[in-house]
Amino acid sequence: MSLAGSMEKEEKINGCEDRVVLVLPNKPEYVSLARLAASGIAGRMGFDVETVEDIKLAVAEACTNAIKHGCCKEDSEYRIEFGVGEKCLTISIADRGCGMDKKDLCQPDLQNPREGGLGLFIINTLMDRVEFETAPNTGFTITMKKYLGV
Amino acid sequence: MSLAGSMEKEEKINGCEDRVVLVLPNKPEYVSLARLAASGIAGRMGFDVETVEDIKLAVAEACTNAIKHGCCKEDSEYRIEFGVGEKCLTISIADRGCGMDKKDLCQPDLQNPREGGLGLFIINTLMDRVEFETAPNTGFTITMKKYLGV
Amino acid sequence: MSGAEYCYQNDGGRCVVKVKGEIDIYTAAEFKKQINAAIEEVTGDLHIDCSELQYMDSTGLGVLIGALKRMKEQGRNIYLENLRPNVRKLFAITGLDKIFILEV
Amino acid sequence: MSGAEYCYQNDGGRCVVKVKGEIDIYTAAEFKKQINAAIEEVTGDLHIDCSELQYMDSTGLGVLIGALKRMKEQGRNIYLENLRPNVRKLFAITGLDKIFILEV
Ligand SMILES: Nc1ncnc2c1ncn2[C@@H]1O[C@H](COP(=O)(O)OP(=O)(O)O)[C@@H](O)[C@H]1O
Ligand SMILES: Nc1ncnc2c1ncn2[C@@H]1O[C@H](COP(=O)(O)OP(=O)(O)O)[C@@H](O)[C@H]1O
Repeated sequence: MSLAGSMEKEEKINGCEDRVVLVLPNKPEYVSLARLAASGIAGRMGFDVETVEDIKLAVAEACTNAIKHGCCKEDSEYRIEFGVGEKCLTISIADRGCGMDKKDLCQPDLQNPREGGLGLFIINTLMDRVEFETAPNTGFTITMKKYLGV
Repeated sequence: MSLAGSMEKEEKINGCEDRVVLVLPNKPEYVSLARLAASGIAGRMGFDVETVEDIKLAVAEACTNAIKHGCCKEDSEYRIEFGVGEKCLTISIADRGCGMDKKDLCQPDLQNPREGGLGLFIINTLMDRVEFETAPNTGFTITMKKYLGV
Repeated sequence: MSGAEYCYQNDGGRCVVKVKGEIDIYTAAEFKKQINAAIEEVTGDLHIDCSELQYMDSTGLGVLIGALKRMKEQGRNIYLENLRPNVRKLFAITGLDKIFILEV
Repeated sequence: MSGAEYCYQNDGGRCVVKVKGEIDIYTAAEFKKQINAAIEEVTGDLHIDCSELQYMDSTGLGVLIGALKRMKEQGRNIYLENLRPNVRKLFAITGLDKIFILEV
């Protein structure tokens, strides 16, 4: 019962929301499961088709980062938490990877596109609120919100 | 970081398998997410369409039981763990509900069908191996396996 | 996420309920309501068209078993039509294909 | 779970690669291989038919940006055709609709 037991130690993001947690191996082939869950949850909440696509994309970008940058330990996992409120979907994606120094983050230069550097920009553009918590060697947690009917 | 941290305390079912964990609220509307995840994982592993349907059904039956019988506490959750091996999918579904006394379990009488009592029978029929761990007031954990290409 | 739709037809006394979608613990209560309404609406047998029923589990079987009991008490019957392979298999493994009349 | 398929056509020098399915971190490596193979196969421009591309994210954009750089160095270009609304939106929000030629 140790696995189930550990659920009790965790606190919910918000007491009056339903919570869905998905823990995935840090392997590319599982990111589509995160998209499936995101579209299942967002669709049921009543987001329109275009917004469901936006949410799927934002989730996939954050998962991609967790895998690309959060892979210090082999055989590691990352965690997606969906907080399903009446008017708001909160999604938080946490890895235990290298983390980063927030001041190293630079805006993408769209005049001179590189092959990377678009993920966080896309998330920021599509979601209503985005925050992240990170420091070198402590992992990275990004929390994004989308409001219904805004 | 407490949520991500708690992952470390958990042990995997089996070291060489990939692990996917899904924690769901004990509410009927989320059972379809468990089916989505099950079919995504089983399909990717290479199970044929009929077997994917069998696995979805077995997972849904166990989730239904977790919700119907594992609901002592309001606002509770249950946990689905998928162990993805090369030749075997192991799925374990655990709640922290009332549990039961194993000796109270009776076989369904198919000559005289009741409106309930078929869930465990269906799981046993469709999956290759099924075990459960339970006792009154400690919850219920059912673990089922399906082998690829048997 | 899961959902089901119903469509009710009554041609010359032949009562057909068409079920689309998924019947699970979430949608079973509405399924029960719809089936019971159809049972009250007419006096003859009940036909359930399952051609677009993509998924059903024991929660749906429970509803059908309850409905069949009620119908049999009144000398009426339930016919299940056009089952998809996965739904047909559910009836086969539970032995309920011996209790219900499955057509096609 | 995610998957993509490719289909390569070369009519009278017009080279079209058709992409079906989903381009994400899992399928992007194969996408890169296919696009690079097409770039080497012919000398003219490259047309990518996206009518059945259901999903793409920044991993696919990265592949396309790399390919476009290579092509431009050789005076060649990439045309993206028949984008679905969600994929078109990805180009619009990143400003890459100004860098790539999007048709229809
Ligand atoms: N999960 C993460 N862990 C550590 N660093 C991250 C994480 N996500 C993003 N970053 C940092 O933010 C930068 C920008 O990320 P992003 O915009 O997604 O572009 P890219 O991943 O292509 O570089 C990354 O290069 C990386 O330094
Ligand atoms: N998660 C669970 N927690 C407690 N008891 C359970 C659980 N799952 C099954 N049981 C017990 O096993 C019995 C048989 O379950 P099942 O075959 O699914 O039929 P039903 O749920 O319709 O009674 C239940 O009535 C219940 O007593």
